[in-house]
Amino acid sequence: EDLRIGTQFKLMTLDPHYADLGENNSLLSHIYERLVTQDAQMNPVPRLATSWKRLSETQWEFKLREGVKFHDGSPFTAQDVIYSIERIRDFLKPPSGGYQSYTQAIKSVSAPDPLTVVIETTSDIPTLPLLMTPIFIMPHKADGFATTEDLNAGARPVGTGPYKFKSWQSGETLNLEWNDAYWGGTPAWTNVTFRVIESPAARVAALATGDVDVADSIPARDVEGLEQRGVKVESAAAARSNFLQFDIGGEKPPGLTDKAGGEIKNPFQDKRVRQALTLATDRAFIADRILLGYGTAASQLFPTGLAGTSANLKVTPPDYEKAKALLAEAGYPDGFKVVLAGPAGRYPGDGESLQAIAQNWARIGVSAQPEVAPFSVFATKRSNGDYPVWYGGCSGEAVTFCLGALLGSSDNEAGTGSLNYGKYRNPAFDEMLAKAMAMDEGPDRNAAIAEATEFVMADYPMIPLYHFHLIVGHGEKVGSYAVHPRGWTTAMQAVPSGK
Amino acid sequence: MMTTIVGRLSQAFLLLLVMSVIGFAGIHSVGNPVFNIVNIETATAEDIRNATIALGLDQPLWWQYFLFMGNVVTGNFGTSYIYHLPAFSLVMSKLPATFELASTAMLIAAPCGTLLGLLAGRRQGGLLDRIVLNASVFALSIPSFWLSMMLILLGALAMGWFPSSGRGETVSLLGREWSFLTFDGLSHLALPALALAIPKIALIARLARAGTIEVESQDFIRFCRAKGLSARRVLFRHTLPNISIPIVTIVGMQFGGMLAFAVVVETIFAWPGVGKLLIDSIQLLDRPVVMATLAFVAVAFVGLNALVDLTYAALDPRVRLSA
Amino acid sequence: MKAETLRTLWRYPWQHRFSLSLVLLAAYILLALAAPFIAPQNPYDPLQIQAWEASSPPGTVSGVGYAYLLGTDGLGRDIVSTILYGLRLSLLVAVTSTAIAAFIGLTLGVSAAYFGKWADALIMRIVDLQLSLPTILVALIAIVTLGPGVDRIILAIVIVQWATYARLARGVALSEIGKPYLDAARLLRLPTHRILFRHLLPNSIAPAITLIPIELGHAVALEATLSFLGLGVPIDKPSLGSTVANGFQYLLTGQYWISLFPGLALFGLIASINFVGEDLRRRLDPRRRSHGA
Amino acid sequence: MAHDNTRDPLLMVSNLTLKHRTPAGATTILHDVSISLQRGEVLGLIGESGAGKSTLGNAILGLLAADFERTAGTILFDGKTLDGMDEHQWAEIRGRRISAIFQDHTASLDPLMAVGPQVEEAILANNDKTLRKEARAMALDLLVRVGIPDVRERYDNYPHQFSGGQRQRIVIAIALAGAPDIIIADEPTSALDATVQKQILALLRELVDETGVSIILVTHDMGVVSDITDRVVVMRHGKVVESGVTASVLDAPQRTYTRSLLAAVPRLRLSDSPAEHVAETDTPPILAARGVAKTFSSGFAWFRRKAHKSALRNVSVVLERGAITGIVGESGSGKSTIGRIIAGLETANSGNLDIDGRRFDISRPGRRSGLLGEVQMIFQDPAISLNPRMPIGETLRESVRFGSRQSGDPRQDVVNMMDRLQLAHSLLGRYPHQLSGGQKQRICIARALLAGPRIIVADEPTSALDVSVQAEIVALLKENVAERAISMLFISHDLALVQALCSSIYIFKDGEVEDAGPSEFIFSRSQNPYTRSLIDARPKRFTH
Ligand SMILES: Nc1ncnc2c1ncn2[C@@H]1O[C@H](COP(=O)(O)OP(=O)(O)OP(=O)(O)O)[C@@H](O)[C@H]1O
Ligand SMILES: Nc1ncnc2c1ncn2[C@@H]1O[C@H](COP(=O)(O)OP(=O)(O)OP(=O)(O)O)[C@@H](O)[C@H]1O
Ligand SMILES: [Mg+2]
Ligand SMILES: [Mg+2]
Repeated sequence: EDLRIGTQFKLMTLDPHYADLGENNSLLSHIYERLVTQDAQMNPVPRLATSWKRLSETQWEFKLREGVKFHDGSPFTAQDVIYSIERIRDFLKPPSGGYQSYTQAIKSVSAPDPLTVVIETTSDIPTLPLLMTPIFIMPHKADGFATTEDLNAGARPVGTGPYKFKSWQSGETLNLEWNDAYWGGTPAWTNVTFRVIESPAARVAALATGDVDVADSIPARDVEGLEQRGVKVESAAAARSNFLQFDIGGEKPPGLTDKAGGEIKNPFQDKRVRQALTLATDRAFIADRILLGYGTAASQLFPTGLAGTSANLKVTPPDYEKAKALLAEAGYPDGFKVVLAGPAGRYPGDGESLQAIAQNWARIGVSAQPEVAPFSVFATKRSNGDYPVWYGGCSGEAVTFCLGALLGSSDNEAGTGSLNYGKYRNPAFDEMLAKAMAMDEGPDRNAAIAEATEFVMADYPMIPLYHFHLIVGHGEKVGSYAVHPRGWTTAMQAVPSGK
Repeated sequence: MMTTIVGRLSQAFLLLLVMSVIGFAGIHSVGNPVFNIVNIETATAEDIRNATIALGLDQPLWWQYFLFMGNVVTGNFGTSYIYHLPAFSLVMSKLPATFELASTAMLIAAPCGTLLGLLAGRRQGGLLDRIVLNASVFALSIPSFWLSMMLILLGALAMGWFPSSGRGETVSLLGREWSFLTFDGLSHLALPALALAIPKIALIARLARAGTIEVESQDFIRFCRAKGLSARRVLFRHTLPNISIPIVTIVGMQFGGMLAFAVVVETIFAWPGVGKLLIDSIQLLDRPVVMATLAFVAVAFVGLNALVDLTYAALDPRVRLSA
Repeated sequence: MKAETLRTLWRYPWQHRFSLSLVLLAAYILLALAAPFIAPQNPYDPLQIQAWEASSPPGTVSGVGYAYLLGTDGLGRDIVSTILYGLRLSLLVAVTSTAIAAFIGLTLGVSAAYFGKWADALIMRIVDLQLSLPTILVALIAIVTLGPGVDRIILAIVIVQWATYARLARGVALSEIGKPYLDAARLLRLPTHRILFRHLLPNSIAPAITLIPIELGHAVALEATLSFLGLGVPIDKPSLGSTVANGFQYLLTGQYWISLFPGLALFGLIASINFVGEDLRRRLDPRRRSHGA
Repeated sequence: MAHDNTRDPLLMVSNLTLKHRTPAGATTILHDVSISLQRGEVLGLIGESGAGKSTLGNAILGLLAADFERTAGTILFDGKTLDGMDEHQWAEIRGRRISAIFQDHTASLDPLMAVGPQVEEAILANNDKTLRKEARAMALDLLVRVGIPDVRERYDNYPHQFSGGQRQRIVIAIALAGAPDIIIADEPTSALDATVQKQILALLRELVDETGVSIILVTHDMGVVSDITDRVVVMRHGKVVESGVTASVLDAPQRTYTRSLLAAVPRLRLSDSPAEHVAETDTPPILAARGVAKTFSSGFAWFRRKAHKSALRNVSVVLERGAITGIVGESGSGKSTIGRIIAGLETANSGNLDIDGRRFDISRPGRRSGLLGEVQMIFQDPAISLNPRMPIGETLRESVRFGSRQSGDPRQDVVNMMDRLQLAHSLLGRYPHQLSGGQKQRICIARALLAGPRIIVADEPTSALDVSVQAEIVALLKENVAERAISMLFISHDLALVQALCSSIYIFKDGEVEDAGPSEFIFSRSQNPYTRSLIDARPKRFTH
């Protein structure tokens, strides 16, 4: 049977290693497969690799699946893994971006036998399997690495995935047909058509009229109407969070004054101020009213329950009295004026949240001026340090990434602090996190991460706001659809209703 | 005549040059494209730096411009930061969709609008006039995203006559994919074309109506009546040419506008056109694509407006053209 | 303006059919001016907003006393108040920008036609340039380089809109240029501005006048679009246009009031401006009385 | 011609009263007007400018503006009323039963349609069985009959490419196209020189005799009235003052108004009695145009082949200081063209122009050569030379303010001028289209005079004026010339008027000066055959 999917993700390139964007990953995962993927709890699970084990501090061995064939009939071997990793590490030049960070630490890849790969890293990387989850395996070519241009120029992309490439139109459509020789059994759908429909309203309409069988990123407000029309809707909290970040490093950040407009010292350097603002932020309101319940109020960076999260962190209801008292204690009894910046319409509920927060903060005397800008303007200004407080988002293959990027001190070696625009520094936390990350996969490691999280959140370095839910709707043809917290939209997640 | 053409061409060339400076400096002033190229949520600082260097964005602006223009001279607008496709061919690949949508909309709007305007203006205050006036106010006051949604609600959701979005089946002609050649494609074309056409109908009808009222009161129209011409002939052979200069002007401009800026409709109907590409590229600061699109749009407008100017001279023998 | 014109304008509503649209427009302006005094809530003041009363349907009585006649939006702002306050901004932005754009456009358009040659070429190429520059880019550049602000939005809209008037007026003026009444004006060696503004312009702007109320509507929509992208008025001080644009998402949901009422208000505003514009056009046309069949 | 007045008239207007409504109130334009027209009869309609003659014509054709209201009266055509007809029925009447020649001939032609097709479509509209091909042949024929030169070449020219008189004849051709029963001819020959006028009148007469068409001929030219009409109706102030058989009205007018009207008719003196004369002086002429040549190129330069039309060939005109020099000649001979060149509104291909000792380069546009504004002009087509969107009052005040740049009270000057021109002050608030033909023409005269120029080119300034107003204007012009030292080029086809005003005269023919000399020489002694034919073509009655 044929499946038509309306997606907000526009496929921009056929090079699976070009840009690490959900857009590309989602659609290309039909054609290409990874050695390892993640389950709904974000734990690594086997795919093209059947098992892996750590040979030493810096050596990992992956056993490859037998009998896997590429769409062109050639067998899948260790050579292909080596080729793919080396292509990312050595061949692709920026701006093709994002993937290098996964291969950076890989010193060499070797193949003791055709179905075994040994990866040697420069340092001790306990989460190497996780680092393999974004990497698509391409068939190796004898005559050097394939260029992005070649791949885009219509040479059929060939992978091991359950669906074969038929045709595409950059940013418009992607047509796939099933790979009946798929190692994991015959795929459920004969033909799959992806149609890029970026406007949410149009996606909803297309789903409602039956123009498509599945549509992703359904706005929460449309769920009710869709259900009335007999469309089924599934959702899951995304492995990500949206939050407010403070400029903590700057002495006198722009956009921050006292009530009369006079200059003041950066109040966010005082933990009590940060705590007060956290206390004054009504996260439940945002989750319930702005996201209409399709959001979970956040107390940490990934939804509670996912690997590495803490069960002890709770979202407390706002306490304006206490917040006021804390502010006064910190020397701001009258509050202050601050610009509350954010991107316009990049995340569900971004602009509205800023306004709701401004309303909240007004009650403790902090007058916040929400200021939204197109994302590119926002991002540039944020990295220039033009904002005192801003709204941001983080996602990744594991919560450790976000912890390190957002709250870790800026450190290129460790790869932390890349999103720490506010220059928050907490050496104790840095150390705890580093320690936890050096541990092997497993409950201990997760507990250590949770502990580090609890520790750092007690310093109120940021205000986690919410984890929005990914909402997918589907018509009658589809019996069920498993929403993945990473936000991928694939035909593999859709189960035909007959089965 | 030769000098006129040469004059026009050199003016167009200058215009493109100015355009390129504005586009280049404009994009630069807005922000750093790198943040849109790498996944800002997962990229490291080094990723960002590498990408910046790789794109040459660390160079001084004038040098970047110089390099860019050097490439443009050889017909190369560069590679899209986002799509990693040659920018110019990316724009060209959107052209058929845009062109058929804009043309269909204009082919509906221009005759309908003119006809309605003529008939309404001929009997100012009459029933048809009042209907046209009120309906046009309605059509012009309603935001285009509302109108598009209404059309989807009505034509697709409630009635199920037309598909709600997309281009439908296409056929290859002259090496490009066209929808207007298949029935399925046409039915996909219907709603977006209507969404574009309705405000244009109203606009043109208003212009035509105002012109008709003005022209119909003139002596030569009275004389046409005295000559015994039928009402229809007066309307179409005398009134129409005399109101056509503003209409031609607007049709030209609106057509250009639809080619380049029909963003809302293209977005809501998921119609893969130039307008959407341009807006996206601007928002993503995909400079090569923005520049290539701007060049296309400028050429389109210069061409259309030159055509409109020629039409003036063909319509009105009193109009003299300067270069 | 000439006394005759003023008199006809003044006399019009009372002498002819009572002009509903004029009254409506006047009411809009009054409401906009009086917004701070009559609105039950100041929707721009976060302290007056009861967030927990967000998305209340019309008629809900607020915890602090007044009734939300038209309900509240997703953030708890009273729709009535939002409309009233938004009206002020929308009117300000739309009217100012349209007036400036029309003035500049018409002047440049007829000048181009009148002076011809290189002046025409120059002005018309600028028009071409302007027409091919996307609004968003113009707005982005204006707002990024000059900073946000209502005047910047007005500027952006003016930059976007003047070209249409210019081209339209030029086209008509071109065919007007050769007429003897202009020869007569030239013979009198009238100052150029007088020839342009008193002779050429009035005879070339009939189509453009039709355009003005339409462009006014566009200006409102444009401002809303810019706001939607974060390039317009601050999001917590929504204009009428941006209220509608934001509420648009709720159109298909049960919370129809968030978008519907502001939409109706906006529609009424644009419609009344259009009708008043139409009346004006008729008033100002000396030959307005059509010859009978 | 004898008429059987007992037969039912073809057209009968009885007790027609028309009001014009404005927000300020209603004015009566026609008051209790009754006329009747027999088959094959030519009815002259004469009277004061603004009397309501054109309005009456429009009323008959049902072409009045919507703000006119008929408060009383009936119009019967062929025994049936024309009231309450829809447009379809009117189309059956207009053109093929009753056709019209409008007074404002230029404004009557569609500026965007070539003239040939405009005639053609009238033929097609009114002759059901005619084919396109035949229509074209018929149109060509009609245009030849009304005396358009080079018809074949000019068939596809646009109205603005013709001279005033040619346009008028095109309008006449259109009116004849439907072979109607009645032609309402509103000043059909006002822009025509005597020979062409004679030709046109002969054509009309021929039609009357051959086809039995009836004509209502509105005119102020008493010569025409006496030559061609069977009966006349005299109108004034919207009322019929007098009516009767032409000869008896002209010979024995009953009413004072008619008498004064007839008395005011300028007569051409062919005797030697010298006209008053400006003394020949040795002062250099104020204006001298020498060797002027002008070629018009027509056709759309980009698409079509250019056609060249030579309008002036080596023309020289000299204007003495403080004198009125007449230019008379064939319609289409280049009179307006030389006037426009002198005023700086048109470029010449060659030739030069001296004004007051200063030389101007007339091959360049007036704006550049500085010529523009040195000379004021009274345009031939008053209907289109007034700004349609400017009230009359402002037009005139503007002229005072910017023309002479005197520091006086423009308002007072304007009011005085209105009085001199016998125009009601109430006209000041009106727009051009609300005036009668003669009123517009007088406004144009006023505009030129109020500008206080040194030189005026007057292009047929009195063609739409009745003789009594004309007499007043002549006096006014003379006065201005004398008092304010204005020099004037007076383009006219009215020989009597030219004789009364001008000290010297140029006779134009076919783009060249055919004859020239002092006034009395031209009228009395010139042996030039064309000059003689012009003079001879004058209707005899008012020639002495
Ligand atoms: N559209 C109009 N609105 C108001 N008044 C008008 C209009 N048309 C004509 N009039 C007035 O009606 C009167 C009669 O005008 P009409 O044109 O019939 O005069 P006429 O006898 O043809 O004069 P002329 O010989 O000057 O052409 C004039 O006083 C004129 O000012
Ligand atoms: N713009 C033009 N293009 C082409 N031919 C023209 C143009 N203007 C005038 N002509 C021609 O030039 C000749 C002279 O025209 P002009 O108007 O000077 O005649 P005129 O002597 O004033 O005639 P009339 O007495 O009929 O007004 C005519 O044959 C006319 O057709
Ligand atoms: Mg008249
Ligand atoms: Mg002439």
